[in-house]
Amino acid sequence: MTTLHTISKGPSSKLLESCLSIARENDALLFIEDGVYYSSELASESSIPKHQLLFTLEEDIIARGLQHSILNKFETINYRKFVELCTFHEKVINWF
Amino acid sequence: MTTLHTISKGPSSKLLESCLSIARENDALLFIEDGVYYSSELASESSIPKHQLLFTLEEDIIARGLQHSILNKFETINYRKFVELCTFHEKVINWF
Amino acid sequence: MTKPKKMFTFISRQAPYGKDRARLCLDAALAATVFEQKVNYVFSDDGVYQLLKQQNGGSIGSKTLGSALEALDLYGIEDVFVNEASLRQRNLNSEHLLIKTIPVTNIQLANLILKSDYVINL
Amino acid sequence: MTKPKKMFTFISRQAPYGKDRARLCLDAALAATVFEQKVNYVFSDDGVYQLLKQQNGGSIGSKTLGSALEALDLYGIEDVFVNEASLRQRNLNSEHLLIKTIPVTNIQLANLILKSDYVINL
Amino acid sequence: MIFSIVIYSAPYTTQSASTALHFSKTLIGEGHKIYRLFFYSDGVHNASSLTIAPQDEKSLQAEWDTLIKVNKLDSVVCVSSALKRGVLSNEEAQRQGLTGHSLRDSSEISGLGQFIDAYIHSDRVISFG
Amino acid sequence: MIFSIVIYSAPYTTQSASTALHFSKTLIGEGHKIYRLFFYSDGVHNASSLTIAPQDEKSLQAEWDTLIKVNKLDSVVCVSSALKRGVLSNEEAQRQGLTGHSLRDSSEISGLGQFIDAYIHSDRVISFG
Repeated sequence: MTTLHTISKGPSSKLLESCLSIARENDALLFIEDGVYYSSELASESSIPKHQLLFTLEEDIIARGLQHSILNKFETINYRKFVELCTFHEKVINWF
Repeated sequence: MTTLHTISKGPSSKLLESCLSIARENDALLFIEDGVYYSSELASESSIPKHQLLFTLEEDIIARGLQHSILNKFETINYRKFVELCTFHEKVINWF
Repeated sequence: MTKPKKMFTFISRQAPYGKDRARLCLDAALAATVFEQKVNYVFSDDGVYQLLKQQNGGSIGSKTLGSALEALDLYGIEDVFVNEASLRQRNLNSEHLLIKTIPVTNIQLANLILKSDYVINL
Repeated sequence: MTKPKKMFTFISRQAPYGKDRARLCLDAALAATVFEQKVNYVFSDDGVYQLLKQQNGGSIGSKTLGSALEALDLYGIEDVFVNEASLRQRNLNSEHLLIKTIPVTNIQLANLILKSDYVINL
Repeated sequence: MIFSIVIYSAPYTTQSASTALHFSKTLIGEGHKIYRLFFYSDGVHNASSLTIAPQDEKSLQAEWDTLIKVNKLDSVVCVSSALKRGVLSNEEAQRQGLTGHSLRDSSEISGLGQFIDAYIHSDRVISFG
Repeated sequence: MIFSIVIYSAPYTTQSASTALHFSKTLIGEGHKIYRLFFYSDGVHNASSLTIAPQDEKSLQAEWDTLIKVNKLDSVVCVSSALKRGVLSNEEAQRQGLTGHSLRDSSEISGLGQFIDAYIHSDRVISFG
C-alpha cells in the first residue's frame, strides 16, 4: 500500500517539507510544474528526500530549460508514465 | 528619502527575506493580510527585522484573532494610518 | 444491508482569510457528511491558525471562519485532529484553540492517511 | 524643451510558467518604453530562472518566456540587472544565462531603488 | 481505471489548469475512463464561454470544451464558486436579469455533492491547484 | 495627494482585492485623489457584471462599481488580461458574436499604456496582489 505524492510548487514554497512530514518511506514523489526545480541542481536550499522514489516531469523540465541539470536521484518521466504512476500507487495525494 | 514596504504573505512564504535583502535601515515595513502573522508571537520561524520601523494592520489582526499576541516591536495601525504612511514615505513598494 | 462506509480525510493546511482554500476544504467536508461516509478533518501547517479563538472576519468584510468550524461538530464530524508539530512550531497549545481537537504526531497522521480511502489536501 | 525623464525599475521575482507574474512584469516594462522613460529591469529571487537557456514553453503549450526576454533589448531597455546573490543561491553563473545582464549586489539594488521614481515589484 | 479530475485554478494565471488538461487527455489516450471533471473555486473559469484567446495562444476553455464533447465527459462546475465568479448558465442569467450567460453548454452547474460523489465512484481522483 | 491603485487578483480567491477596496475607500475618506484604478491579470474579474454574490456576503464587484460612480473615478481593465478571462465590453462581445457582455459600464478596457501613465501622473501607486 503506497501513495504517490505530486508536488507542484518550487523550493521557495514549503510544500516539500509539508509533504515529507507525513509521507512514508516507500511512497513515491512526483515533481510537476514549478515543482521540477526541486529536481534540478539549480535549486536553492532544497533538501532532497532520502527514502522515497523520486520522479520529475519531462514536459515541465523542457519548458524551463532544466534538461541538463536534473539530479541523479530523479527519474524523468512523461505524462504517460505520470498516469501509470497514478494507477500503480493505491493512493494519490496532490500538494499545491 | 525612505521607502514603505508592504508585506502581504505569511512566514511560510519567503517574502520578508526577499524584502529585507534590499530594504534600507531607515525604511518602514507594514504587514497586511496574511503578513500580519509575522507580527505575532504565534508565527513559525519568523526572524524579526532589526532596524526598520515595523507596523501591522489592525483589521487583519482582529480578523485572525491575533490581537493578544502582537510582538512589542510592532505598532498596530488602522487603514487611515496605512494611508498616512504611504504619504509620509517618498516611495511605496508592495511585496505580494 | 448498506454499503460499507468509505473513509474521507480532509487536510486543511492554509491560514484563513488570505486565501479561500480553508473555506473550500471545510465546505467539501461538510458535503461529505451528507453521504454518510466516515469523515476525518485534520488541521496542519498554517491550517492550525484557523483554530485561533477571537477571530472576527467582520473587520475585513469576511465571514468568520472560526465560527464556521463549529459546523464540523454539528454535521457529526467528530474526528477532528490537529498536527501537534504545527502547533508547537507556532507556539500554540490547546488553550488557544476554538474547538476540541485531537493532537496527533506526524506518524499518526501518516497512519491515518494510510487507513483513508480518500485524502483531500488543501 | 522636453519633460525630464522619470526612472522606472521593474523587479521580476517569479519563476516563469508556473504563474503569469513573470509575463505581466515584462509586458508592463515594454509598455513603459513607449513613454520614453528610463527603464531598468531586475531579475531577482526565483526570477533568475527566467534567464535559463534552452527553455521551450511549447512542451507545455505556452509561449517561451526566455525568447520574449530578448524584447528587452529590442525595445531599448539596456539596463538589465540580475541579483548575484539569487544566482549564487541557485548555483547559476553568467554562462547559464540567455541574455546579457549586469550582476548587482543587494546594496547596489537598494541604491538603484533609491534612485528610481517608480518601482514595480512582481 | 476510473478517474475523476478536480481543477481549482483558472487558466492563464497559473499553469495548473493546463496541466490538468494535458493529464486528462493522456488518461483518455491511455484507455482510462473519466467519471467526472469537477471545477471548484477559480477553476470554474475554465468553463467560461466568453473568453477570447490571444491570436497566438490556445484557448484552454475551447480545448476543455472539445475534450468534454468528443469523449462525452461529465463536467461539473461548483455552483457557489461559479455564481460569485460570474460563470452563469442561461437559466441563472435570465433569473437574475443579467446580460447573458457565460457557461459553456458542455458543463453543468451543480453542488459539492458531485465532488464527493466523484471520489466515491472513481478509483483515483487527481487534483490540480 | 494623488494616488493610483493597481489590483492583480480576483475577488474571493484571495483577500487582496478586498484590501484594495478598503484602502481606496480610506484614501477618498482622507481627502486624497485617485487618478486611476487599474485592474491587471485576474484583477479584471473585479469589474465583471455577471457575478451573483451569496446572500450573506457582500458583492465586491458592486462595491467597486459604487465607489467608481460616486467618486467619478477613472477605472481601467487591462485589455489583454480581460479578453482571455471573459471580461468583455458590449462592443467586443458583439464583434465576437458572443452571448453577452460582462464588463460593468463603470470601467473601460484599455492597454498597459494606462498602467504606465498612472505611475507618471500619480504621487503614489499602491499595488495589491
